[in-house]
Amino acid sequence: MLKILYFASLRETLSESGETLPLPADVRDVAGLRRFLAARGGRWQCLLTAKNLRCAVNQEMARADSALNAGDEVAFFPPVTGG
Amino acid sequence: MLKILYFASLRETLSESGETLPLPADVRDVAGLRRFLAARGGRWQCLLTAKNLRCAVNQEMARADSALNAGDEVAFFPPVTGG
Amino acid sequence: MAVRVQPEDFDVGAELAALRRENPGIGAVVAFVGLVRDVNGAQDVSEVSEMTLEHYPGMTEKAIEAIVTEARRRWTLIDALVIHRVGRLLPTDQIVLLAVASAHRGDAFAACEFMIDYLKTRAPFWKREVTPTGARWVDAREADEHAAARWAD
Amino acid sequence: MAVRVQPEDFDVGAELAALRRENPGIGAVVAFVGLVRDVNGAQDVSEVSEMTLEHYPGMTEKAIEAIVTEARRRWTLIDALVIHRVGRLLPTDQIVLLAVASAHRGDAFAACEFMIDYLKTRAPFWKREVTPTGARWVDAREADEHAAARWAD
Repeated sequence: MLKILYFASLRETLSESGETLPLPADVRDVAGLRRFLAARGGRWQCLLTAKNLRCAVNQEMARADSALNAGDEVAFFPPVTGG
Repeated sequence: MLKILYFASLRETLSESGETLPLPADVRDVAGLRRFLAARGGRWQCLLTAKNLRCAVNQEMARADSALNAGDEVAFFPPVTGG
Repeated sequence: MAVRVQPEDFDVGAELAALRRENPGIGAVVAFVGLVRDVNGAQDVSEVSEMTLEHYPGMTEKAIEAIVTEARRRWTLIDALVIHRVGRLLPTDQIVLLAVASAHRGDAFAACEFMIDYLKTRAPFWKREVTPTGARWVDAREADEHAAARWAD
Repeated sequence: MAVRVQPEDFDVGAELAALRRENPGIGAVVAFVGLVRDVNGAQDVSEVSEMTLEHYPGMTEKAIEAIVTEARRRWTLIDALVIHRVGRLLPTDQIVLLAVASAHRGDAFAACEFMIDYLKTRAPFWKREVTPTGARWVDAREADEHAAARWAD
């Protein structure tokens, strides 16, 4: 299973704070998961179109080619604005 | 008259915290006053020999060629070590 | 070294006293306090009446701890503290406290500025402001990216 | 803008709160606290048991005010505070507090570090330390001259 989290404006756009789903068979990395989620259509297309979307895997900043494995926690969010 | 002040290690070396004296006729600047005071001999020679001796005139940092006039407040001291 | 993420306010004087803990090797403490301004800096000059800070529990603490660890690798520090608030905040409220204790001031200044620059771009917090024209998520500032980039090895 | 030279200790939390005075334009406060270390940095590693800070009354305040004025000329500041103690001090005692409030943190960090670097080389204070081998005046540190020289126009 994959645990997926959405934060801030992305969470609002999707009306979802997160979900759990089986690792899709053809998803090997972060870019693959983004394509998989965007393929749901509608508001989910923002996973591909959102500018500067950031991703963390297991609470570490990740890149498009970061590998995904069953059991991972994946988070998508806009650029951070703390401090 | 000149008001002269001595601070920190210089005050201890001279055993004087300050003095008031008429502006000597041949003293026109800070360097001249240093020579005048050092000419007293003994411990006063440190006015010429002390390393990095600093001087302020009327509470502003001064240089060897800063002019002196009657009524000035002149201070001699080692490099500062506050903070 | 302490990292805290909390909705509660903090007492800067008490936190700095605890950081120093009467350690006679400490010659310098540098502290940064970030505060909520009533003016929106990113997009326009409309008044901000309140703000909500969202974060990613778990990752936030890990990210800040990594920033503190990196600061300790780069400079000679005796102790460091980061407190970051989350939840609802009003103008003049304290958002964040970073404090660094060291023997000499150069280390404390550099480490403190490094930590806030990195925190601004690497710790998962998001600000949502309420203004007279409605609520909106604050855009990331390019100036913050530039500030963080200064420290690249 | 306040400059105080005093034998009394100061309360950092209360001073920073007074500096901010609920001004909603302030986004950043940077503070530096200098403390008495028990180790002599200049000449050797003998223990310091106490210290006396002498100053030049009148000129000290003027010199610090000139430093604050110069900082306000160079950076966009909302307020600044300098408190420097004089007289007898013990290890872990607070010596000096510099605090700067501004809209953005870059100004506050730069101004605060500038002010302490200049104060260390331009304000007439002199430290006399008591160690097991006797009392002695602290030598000026070359590192402080270098730190101040960084800010030359």
